[in-house]
Amino acid sequence: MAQQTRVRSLDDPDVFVESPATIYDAVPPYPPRTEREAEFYHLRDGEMLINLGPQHPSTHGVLRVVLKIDGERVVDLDPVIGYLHRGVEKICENGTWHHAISNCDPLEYVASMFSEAMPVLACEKLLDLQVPRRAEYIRVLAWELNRIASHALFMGWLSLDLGGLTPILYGFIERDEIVEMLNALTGQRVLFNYLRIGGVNGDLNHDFMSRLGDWMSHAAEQVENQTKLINENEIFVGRTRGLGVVDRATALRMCATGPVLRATGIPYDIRRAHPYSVYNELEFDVPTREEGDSYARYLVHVDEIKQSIHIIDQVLHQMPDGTVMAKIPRWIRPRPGRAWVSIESPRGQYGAYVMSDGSDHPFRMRIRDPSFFNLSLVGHLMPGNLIADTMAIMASLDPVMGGIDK
Amino acid sequence: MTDNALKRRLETRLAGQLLGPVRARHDTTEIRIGAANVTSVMSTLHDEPQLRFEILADLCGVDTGDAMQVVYHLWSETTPDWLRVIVDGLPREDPRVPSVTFLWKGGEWAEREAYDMFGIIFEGNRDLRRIYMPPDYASFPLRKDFYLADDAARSPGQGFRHMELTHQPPEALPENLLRRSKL
Amino acid sequence: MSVLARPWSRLTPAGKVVLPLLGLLVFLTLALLVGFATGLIPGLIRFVGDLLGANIGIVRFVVAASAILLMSVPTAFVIIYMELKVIALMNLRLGPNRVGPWGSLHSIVHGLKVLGKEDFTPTGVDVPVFTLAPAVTFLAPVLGLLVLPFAPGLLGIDMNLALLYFFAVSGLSVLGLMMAGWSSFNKYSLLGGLRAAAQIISYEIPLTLAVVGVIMLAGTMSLNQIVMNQSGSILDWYMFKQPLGFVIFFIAATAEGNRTPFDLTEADSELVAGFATEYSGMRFGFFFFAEYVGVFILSALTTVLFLGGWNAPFDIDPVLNALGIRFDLALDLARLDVGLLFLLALGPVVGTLLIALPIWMLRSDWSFLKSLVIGFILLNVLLAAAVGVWLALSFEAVVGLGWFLVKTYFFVFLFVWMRATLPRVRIDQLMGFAWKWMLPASLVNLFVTALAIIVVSEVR
Amino acid sequence: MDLPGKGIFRGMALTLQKFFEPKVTVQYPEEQHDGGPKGRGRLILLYDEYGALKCETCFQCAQACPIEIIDMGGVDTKGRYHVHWGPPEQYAERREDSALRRSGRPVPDQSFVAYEAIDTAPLDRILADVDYDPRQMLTILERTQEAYGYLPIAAFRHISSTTGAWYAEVHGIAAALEHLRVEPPGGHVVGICRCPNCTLMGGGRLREALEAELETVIGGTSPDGRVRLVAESCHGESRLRPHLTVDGADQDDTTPAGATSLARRLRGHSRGRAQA
Repeated sequence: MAQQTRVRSLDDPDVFVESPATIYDAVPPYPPRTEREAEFYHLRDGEMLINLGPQHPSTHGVLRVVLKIDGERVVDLDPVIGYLHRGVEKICENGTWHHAISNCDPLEYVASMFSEAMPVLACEKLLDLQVPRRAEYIRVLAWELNRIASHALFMGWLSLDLGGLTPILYGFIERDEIVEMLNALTGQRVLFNYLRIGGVNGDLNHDFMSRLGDWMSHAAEQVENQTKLINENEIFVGRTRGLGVVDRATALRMCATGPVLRATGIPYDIRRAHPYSVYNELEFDVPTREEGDSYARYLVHVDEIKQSIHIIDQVLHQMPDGTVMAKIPRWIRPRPGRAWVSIESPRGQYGAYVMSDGSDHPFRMRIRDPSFFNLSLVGHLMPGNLIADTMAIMASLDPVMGGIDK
Repeated sequence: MTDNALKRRLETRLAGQLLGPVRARHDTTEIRIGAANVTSVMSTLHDEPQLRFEILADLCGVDTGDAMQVVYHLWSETTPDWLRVIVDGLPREDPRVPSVTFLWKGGEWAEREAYDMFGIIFEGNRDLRRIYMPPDYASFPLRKDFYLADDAARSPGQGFRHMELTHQPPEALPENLLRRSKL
Repeated sequence: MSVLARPWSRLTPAGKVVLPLLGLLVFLTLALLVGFATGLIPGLIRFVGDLLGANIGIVRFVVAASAILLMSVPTAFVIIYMELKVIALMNLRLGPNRVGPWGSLHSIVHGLKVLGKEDFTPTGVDVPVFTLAPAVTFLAPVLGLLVLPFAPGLLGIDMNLALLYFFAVSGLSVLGLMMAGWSSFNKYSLLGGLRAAAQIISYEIPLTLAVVGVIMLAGTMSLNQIVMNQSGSILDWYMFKQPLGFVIFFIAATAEGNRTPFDLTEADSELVAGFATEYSGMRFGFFFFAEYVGVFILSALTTVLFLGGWNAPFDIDPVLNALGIRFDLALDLARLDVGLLFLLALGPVVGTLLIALPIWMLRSDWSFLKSLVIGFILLNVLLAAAVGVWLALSFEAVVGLGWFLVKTYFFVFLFVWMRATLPRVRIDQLMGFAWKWMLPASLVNLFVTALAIIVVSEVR
Repeated sequence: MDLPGKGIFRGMALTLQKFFEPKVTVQYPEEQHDGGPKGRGRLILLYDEYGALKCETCFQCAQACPIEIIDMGGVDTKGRYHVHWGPPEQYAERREDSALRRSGRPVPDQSFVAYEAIDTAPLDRILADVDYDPRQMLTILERTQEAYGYLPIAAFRHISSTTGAWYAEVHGIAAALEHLRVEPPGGHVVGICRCPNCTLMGGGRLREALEAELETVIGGTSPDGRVRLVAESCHGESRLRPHLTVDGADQDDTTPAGATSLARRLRGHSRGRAQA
């Protein structure tokens, strides 16, 4: 059992050293590098480490969490990310502005209409470009549809991680309808690649509109079904109410955004806090809850779906005529400068900080992913809870590893 | 479009700590400070009742080719503008900045990311280790003197493919390939 | 050798099968003739018959045990198929639909697949314990089947202490789960095993206490006797005399069988697969079978204790008498004498033709052979149905078994339905529910039952 | 204050209701998913009406591809060099080869042969009649053959690009069915029957002789294009000799020697002349 491992020395990459750690331990085979790591890997009596992931049914992608547990109770934890890291910021620096759109697409693979918007909006801001109003409305339509698709999946995932089999499938039925609709609009089901610098790729078509009309006629009913199935279920409520409570100050201190922040009562929604596109012409509420627990986060998602349906209704009534692409140069070279754009994705604030040096490549493209900041909350929410609750908390934060690992 | 009142407030309140004039473009107000003033400026921005920048929207590192920067984006309900704080002029050899984790604990991971990608040391961060790259990785990928994967072995940190060290072309030196910002 | 090998290799594949069989037939015929001629075979039969008759208890036990062991696997197959299909239908999916009609042979394919998988033993496990655990887990519910009364007269052993035996044996399953959890050398398995211990032991108490009410009413622990006590009208079922006990028993049985919402031991979203994480191949299959046989026996026990076992909910004879329908189907085939031979020889042919001809005439584009095949299949179906009806009307046990299975599978369906709908509870909620609610409730039930018995007897 | 367990029972009622509702599963291999009007699932190269590739191998798409998924090869505009974009160890050419092989055509260099252009008006009429439905491929091909006398390669291209059926599929159907021909019809049609009856009466030897003399196989045309050998059916008429027709007329002399001289006659001794 005491098979020792040989690891590369941290000081000299050519030297291999025998590590006291065995292959069965979660303890890293090198001395601790920071204060926090030393504290975490120092085990007291009765504590043990357990690897949750990277291949675990409910870690939402390849996330590894090292749990320090005492019996069933989680004492401390250390999330390890980076398994999906592909260096998208560096890739964007080496491609043109158009390349960045499809490179940013798979960041948030559950709702990629938002992540692909980042380079588009940033470049438009650098170019001081006026996007046609019809294009703006189509964008809002696509965003809100995608938000519903993402939220439908969230509701399913949360109950799947709590052991319920059925809601995830109902969620997927709902999502599939929307995804098919967007497929008719954009030509892809998951990574849409639809937004363009200066507009969108293609106007609304008949197929999309007929599917949308079909869906709108029973969208509210689908939400109602989900509500019936799980919202008041005593087991579900018992599992999530009072679990993973965040208060306002902590949420602000932890840079949480999106439904996580709104579940604590702070109505911070970029669509209202800092309106972009045509959101200031549309009427909708920012749903909030006061409790800040997993159940509140769930209910915020449910309410947001209703608000999104309301927004889509307005967009369809107010859709102006016109073109869907602005006139843009074939070869985009923005003036040197910096821009910060930010939109409200289903998980919170998606942001991009871009720098241009006047060439056709971005000089620096920084993507601010909401899941990245939201996920760092787990270190504060989990200690003291049971192992079973780690799933409920993690699912209620709704992380998407593609965006976290970039 | 930009918020002039905010500009005036910042100028009066932070006078002496700014490296240049308060600038504004689009919907963003921008200030530049030195590394020494980060703690006091950030505390002021966070705590001052007229400012109350409670939300740290983003924290990232930048390599301009000449110097390192750390860029913060803040949001407050007192102004319609975003506030961008640039910590400018960090030396490329040994960039060090005070951490803002005492105000925003959630900045911890963002600081780890900036350390991982640029090698910027955030003093006061308790957990400053690599976050994306493996722990025995030796270079900083987003620096401008780091090349693409094929060139990784030629990076100053010697990359991750030891065998490729033998095929190093003599002209591929970092200073020859450095792309510098024209900002 | 080539003298034999060459003709053999020239045979067609069918010939290679038929020829040895033909040889075997000839040999057996000769052997039987010789045996009967010398009186050897009748003597052997008489001897074996005497031997078995002298040890009828042992024979009964062996037959019952093997029958139950053989029965457990098809039962598990049926319930696995039911679980797949019912959950799929509730999820708006189609579920298994490729193998067999409506995918009904799917679980058999599952079983074969499990048999064909590599039996993997990871490094670091405690090999003897690791190997034994699935067998222990599987045998615990199977042994419980031994005392279940399926129908009047159809039960393994009519034990005086059947209930006690039942709880003792099914309590063994926790041992198997703990063995699996501990020996797997995996922290998830260990947690799963410990959860299993805590959960099953906690729920044994309300489970047993809920049954004590029934025992007090019935005055016996023999399951057969308990069922007989419930014969009569539907109101004699203990479900109506012990409603609280029934609910407690059902909830505790859910936990005892590790079913959703109490399937914490193998909680797939938390502990990957709990105690079964490190198992593969047939060993994993044993855990699987154990779970589904467990579901069956818990449903069956619920039926026996509270729903009157094999008793029909209503008596059909008075209705039939009132309608003037009388069945007298006591067939005496021996009376037909030589006619029986003709019936056996010609019956199938004539029956097939009788069914096939109208089909052929109606669907003239079909070949006659096709009509014949369909006619033969239909004839078999009709005959089977006729035999079934005859059995049901002639033997009380068949009707009883039918009612028993209907009730049992209703509970199986309920278990599956709950699995399709409900999320899982947390371990502390589970334990809290057991000790804070179930235990007091079952004690109250016990107290009220005892009081009622005394009051009723005093009043009388 | 709700009753305890109310939420659970509502959920159970919902699942029981769904138990009886129609299902949403799409049974994939039987029910194909429609990609939609803008589907970007599969990259295809476009052909013009002359059957030539519209791709000029300029590599602009491969250079612009942000995720560098396109690797491509081809011949330069002068037709001299093979050019290639993408990692050298990948098998762009081999992939193209196998596509050709699957389409039933000989592999080397045939892909660069320019096909005869055709007047697509009759073909367009046929396609419009069947509403560009690729499932009616057999009808399309048969009527095309009626219109043109044979199936030109350019017609395959046109059918493939308008109906959306794969080129290999169209070509494969045409190649698999014996009554469809891709070559222009020859001068004479020699038909022999292959039923057991005729074969017993010496049809096999007859066929061997004809194939040897015409230098082709059943379904093909002789190299000079004058005689086409096809399979015919004797329709079960019982004769004491194999069934052999020339241009529809029944022949009496069905010995192999007679068939050889018949074939020579039909080809006008072109083989002998070519040798001389």
